[in-house]
Amino acid sequence: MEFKIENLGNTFDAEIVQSLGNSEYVIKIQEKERNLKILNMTSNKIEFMLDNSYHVAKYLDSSTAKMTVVVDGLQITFDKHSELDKLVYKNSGAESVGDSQISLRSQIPGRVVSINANVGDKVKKGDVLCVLESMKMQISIKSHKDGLINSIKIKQGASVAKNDVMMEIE
Amino acid sequence: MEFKIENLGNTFDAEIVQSLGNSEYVIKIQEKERNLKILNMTSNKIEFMLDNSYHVAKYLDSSTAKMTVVVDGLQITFDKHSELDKLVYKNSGAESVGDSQISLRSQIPGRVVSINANVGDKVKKGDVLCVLESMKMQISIKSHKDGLINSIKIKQGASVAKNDVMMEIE
Amino acid sequence: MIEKILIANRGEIAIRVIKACKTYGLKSVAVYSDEDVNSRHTKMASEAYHIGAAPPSESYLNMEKIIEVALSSGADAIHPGYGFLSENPDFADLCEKKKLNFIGPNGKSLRLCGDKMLCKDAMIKAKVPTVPGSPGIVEEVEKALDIAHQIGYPVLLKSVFGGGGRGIRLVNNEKELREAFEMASGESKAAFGKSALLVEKFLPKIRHIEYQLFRDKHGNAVHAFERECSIQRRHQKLIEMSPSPAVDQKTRDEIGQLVIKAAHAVDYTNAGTAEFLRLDDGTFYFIEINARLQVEHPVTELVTGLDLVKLQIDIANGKEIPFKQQDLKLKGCAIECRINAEDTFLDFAPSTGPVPDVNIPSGPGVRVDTYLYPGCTVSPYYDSLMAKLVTWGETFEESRQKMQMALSDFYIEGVETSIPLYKTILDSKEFINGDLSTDFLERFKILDRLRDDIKKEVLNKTDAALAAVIIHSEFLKSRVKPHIGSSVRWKSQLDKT
Amino acid sequence: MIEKILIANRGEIAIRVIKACKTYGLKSVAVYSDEDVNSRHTKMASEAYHIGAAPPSESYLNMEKIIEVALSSGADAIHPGYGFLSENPDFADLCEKKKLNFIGPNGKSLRLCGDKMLCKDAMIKAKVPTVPGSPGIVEEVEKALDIAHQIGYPVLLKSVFGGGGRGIRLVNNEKELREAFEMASGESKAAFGKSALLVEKFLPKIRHIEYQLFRDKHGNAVHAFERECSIQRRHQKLIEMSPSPAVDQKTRDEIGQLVIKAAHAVDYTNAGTAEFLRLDDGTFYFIEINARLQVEHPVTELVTGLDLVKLQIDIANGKEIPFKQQDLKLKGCAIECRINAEDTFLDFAPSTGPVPDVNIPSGPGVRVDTYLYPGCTVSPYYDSLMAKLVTWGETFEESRQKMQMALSDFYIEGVETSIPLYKTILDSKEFINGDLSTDFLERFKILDRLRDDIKKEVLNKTDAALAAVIIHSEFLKSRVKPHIGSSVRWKSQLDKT
Repeated sequence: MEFKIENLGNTFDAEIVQSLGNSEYVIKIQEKERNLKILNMTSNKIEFMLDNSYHVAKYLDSSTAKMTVVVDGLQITFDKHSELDKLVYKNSGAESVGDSQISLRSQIPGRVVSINANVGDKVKKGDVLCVLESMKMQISIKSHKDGLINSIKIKQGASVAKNDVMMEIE
Repeated sequence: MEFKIENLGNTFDAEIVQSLGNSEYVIKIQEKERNLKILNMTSNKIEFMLDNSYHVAKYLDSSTAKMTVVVDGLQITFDKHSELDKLVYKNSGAESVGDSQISLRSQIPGRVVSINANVGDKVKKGDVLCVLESMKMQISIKSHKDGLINSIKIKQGASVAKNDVMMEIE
Repeated sequence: MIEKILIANRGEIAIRVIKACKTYGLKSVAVYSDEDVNSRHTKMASEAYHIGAAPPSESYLNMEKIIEVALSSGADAIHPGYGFLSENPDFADLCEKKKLNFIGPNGKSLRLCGDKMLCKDAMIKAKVPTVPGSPGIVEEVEKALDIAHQIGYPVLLKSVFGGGGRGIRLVNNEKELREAFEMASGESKAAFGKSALLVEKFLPKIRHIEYQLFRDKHGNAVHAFERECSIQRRHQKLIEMSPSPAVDQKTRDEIGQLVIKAAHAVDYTNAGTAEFLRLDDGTFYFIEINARLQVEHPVTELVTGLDLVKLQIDIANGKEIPFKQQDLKLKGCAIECRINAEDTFLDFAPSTGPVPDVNIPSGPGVRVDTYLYPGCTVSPYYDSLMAKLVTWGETFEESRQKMQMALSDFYIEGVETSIPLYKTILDSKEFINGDLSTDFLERFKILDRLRDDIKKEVLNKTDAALAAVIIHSEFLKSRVKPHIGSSVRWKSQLDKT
Repeated sequence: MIEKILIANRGEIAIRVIKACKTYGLKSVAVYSDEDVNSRHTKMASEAYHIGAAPPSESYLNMEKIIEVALSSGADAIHPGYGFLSENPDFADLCEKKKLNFIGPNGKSLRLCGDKMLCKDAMIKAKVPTVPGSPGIVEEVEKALDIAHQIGYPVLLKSVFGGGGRGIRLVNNEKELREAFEMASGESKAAFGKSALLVEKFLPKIRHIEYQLFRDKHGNAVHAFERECSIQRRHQKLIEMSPSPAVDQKTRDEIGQLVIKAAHAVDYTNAGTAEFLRLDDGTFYFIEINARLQVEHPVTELVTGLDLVKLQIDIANGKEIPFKQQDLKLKGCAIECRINAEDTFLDFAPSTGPVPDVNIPSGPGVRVDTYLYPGCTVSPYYDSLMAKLVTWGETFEESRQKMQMALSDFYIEGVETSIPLYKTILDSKEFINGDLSTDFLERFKILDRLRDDIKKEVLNKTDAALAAVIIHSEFLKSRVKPHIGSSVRWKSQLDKT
């Protein structure tokens, strides 16, 4: 993946290469392989050793376009953090199932941040219908097909589980 | 209510006399009225002002017979803390409804600590059928009638909401 | 003898005084506004009383209410801290009237210290050098020209009625002075019905050096050496230290003697501070007395071993100062950084709000006076000082290194702080060389350097940040679909914690 | 010059050394066992390496593994802390062989200090007084009787092979000595195939007083005054202080001169401690040298202003001690309480487990060296020292009062601690009067007083505890049935937080 630090302008490459088990991973940062061992992890904080040096990072609220972490007390904001909404979109049926599927299901457990459509609205495939928050990340949920919104099963502020039906589009 | 401190042997009287609103109360300790104002409260911790002096108390795991608090860093254990299980028993229908009611409902939200009966057991009114934990307190749940246990709806370790049916006794 | 002290203040200084009370077996009474129900000072004191709404005028400046609480709670003394009512002569008088021991100078002395012109006058009589200029108000332009000629251009023309930087004009020669005098005089008459102008020598590059002093009710006075407080922003101190790199032992003693004179001249009692300007040529000019315990008093405590609050209480009790001038020794070096909630890059604008998490540094030679705790709030109603970080070392360099270590360990979540600025200052060769002045930040373009330092620090932490981000991202993906081998493990990692 | 130090230790002392590294711009390498993955020293160091399982023999005592990590991580020096490998001459030799700078004495000196008989011999040659008794092993009972006659009864008969209190017999006269000699001799022959007995004067009531010393590689030696460590339990120190109430300036200097002699006698290098027993008549007897940084070194740091770890590094770097004996001054008074995880009433048995919450005291003159943080664990594998609480005051009384304040602010959830015991000791008139001895706890029945103090404290807090309990109880009832007026409010109180 590619990352850009907001106030530096530089672009960095980073990816997970291999899982070694026992919470240890080989990752690659700027073409260099590093060892990463997770000591503790919660939904908004991670403690880890990177090549035998300890770091603690806190995840602040983020959108899919930006990601802010406080690492060892220093706040760093990355642009274009991940391809997560694309993945969510893909899994929602947009590619595989097509128009036959009525239900727009949640591909991820989370909290409903906002609902951007009403019953009766005409929507196009790829329109953002609502935004979920999961692990301090905001993820846009897009329509998997063209159609008319038949019903909305979610409420703003409520939690949805993975695979919950959020809307029905016909 | 009467309280006895374990390692002192002394007995003390304390009760709530009046609610003044705004989280303030008049309480009576050993015949003396005192003002109590709650600053913060969670299920295992309370911060309050007692007559203009601040205190913080933590509730440690307790049974209905004993109650341990850490007040301003000092651990104190009380005997015979409250009449809570009597109250729970009374509300379960033991006095008001009588034998006609089949369901033993939870009078309190909590977690199931233990189940002391099996389907098919013959039980008598007042037998302890299970133990719930709520707010760091263990509360014995007694049968509200004589009868045969028809079904058990709860599992050890699971949570029950107030009014959930826990067992059916016919 | 004092047995129960009401602390008419909040924040770190209230906590400092409450701790002294606890240490010396005295009862403490805190007062708090609506905003401070959950503040540490409220919780730490033996007793705490609510005194009003958040704005200071309705609580911490409400003299009658505070006196009422003191009397009803059975306090026998009031410690005013700094700011709020600490230098208010009417409050000191009111305390005296109600037989409450005000831990500070009496009303008369406070009045004298508070009136810059009266105070300057007293100093001139006591032969304590003050900034050259007119001894009082100048009414005629010819008189102003005479004085300017005597003291030399450039001079400042100051309106008595203008506060802070307002109503101050810099003039470089006779012509400018004539024009400025006329204009200022006219403005003043239009605004206040009368004109009151002062002429004072303009001092372009100065150090701010102050002396800690004590004077007891028996007339004994001692000083506890100097503090250099030249590093400032918007005329407020940021970093203080003792000793000053610009003061040698001979100067220390000489100016110390002036400080004793100054204390006598205003019949001062209790702990106070005599402030001086120092020019590059070594000249010292007295400017004012701060008639209270100073924010930066820990600096003096660390180099002398004195407990200034204890000494304040002893003096208020009528005791004699328990040592002589020659018993005091300045040992090692102490530096204080004022940890403010402010945005350095927004012209030091206050930054307020909840502080979910805090890490307070510690270690040998590190002292932190603070009201911070995880989950506290920085209130917009009061000043921006959250903590005082003070380090002591045998030498300046040791103290500076400890400060750098402590600054890098200090973490305050949720608000902007002056910590990064201090790292840059402490790291600068000019600070290391002791080349200090009140225009230090501008003179050495410190904010530009700060920007560079932050970039460097971000680069240093980039690898760790990227590692954290890709782990986060993978974990999120694993929630969407268990399509990578590691996903189950992620889940269990989370469940464990 | 040392640039990167591996710290072959854990807990508070590892943190102490890592902070020194951070302060003075050196890199630090931590090592950790399975048990210490989440320990603070692991997280604070520049780098951290896993070295083995929880038992010390598989990790912190594993010389080869530690040397391997030092070499592979590029460390150029090893700080051993105290305990573990710190006084192991083989480890010091191994470091030397691998060209790692061992921060402590060399192997030869460690061997000499570690062998009590060789060390005593060296001291007798250097005219440092030791406890009267046989100069070496006594093989004949007649010889033992001679020595006992010379030094006077009662005497102790000690087996060289018995450790601690084992194999020590108290004899009061000739008859008892004859019997005991025969028995001990027989036992020793049966167990070890040979007999090795010592005769030593029995000292009934003693103080434990020790001196901090430094000696550099150029042969310069200084001492940094005494620490009194008489308050002990089961032969382990609980409270240490400097100065000792039993040492005046003349004695301080005289014994200090002996300490210098002792350091030379064993060709000591780096920081160490010479331990003495002091009798009520003022006699001092040397007992041993602790050839490492001592647990209680902060006491000396606070009264001298020295940074002992920095000095250790400087000496290891081959620098000369940067001051002379006469430059050192003992200022004020420092007291240290060792905050142990132990149950005072269960014969000081260790108390281990998770520590969900901690409050670490702070304030002027308060220093805490600790590995505790909320959520940490006290491991059963290592010693019970969780924290060192040290206070400094201008006088003993000020230091004592600060200690009382800090003890009452120290809160450690989940394990039993020695804090209540210290409150009782610090409060006792015997401690205040400086009437100290190694049998202080028994002599003044401190544990009985502690029981009383705890009862008093419980009574003081009863009202607050009752208030908390009835609120809790009412809230619980309100969950059962909203039958009292306040129940809805209770609910909302909870929801808010």
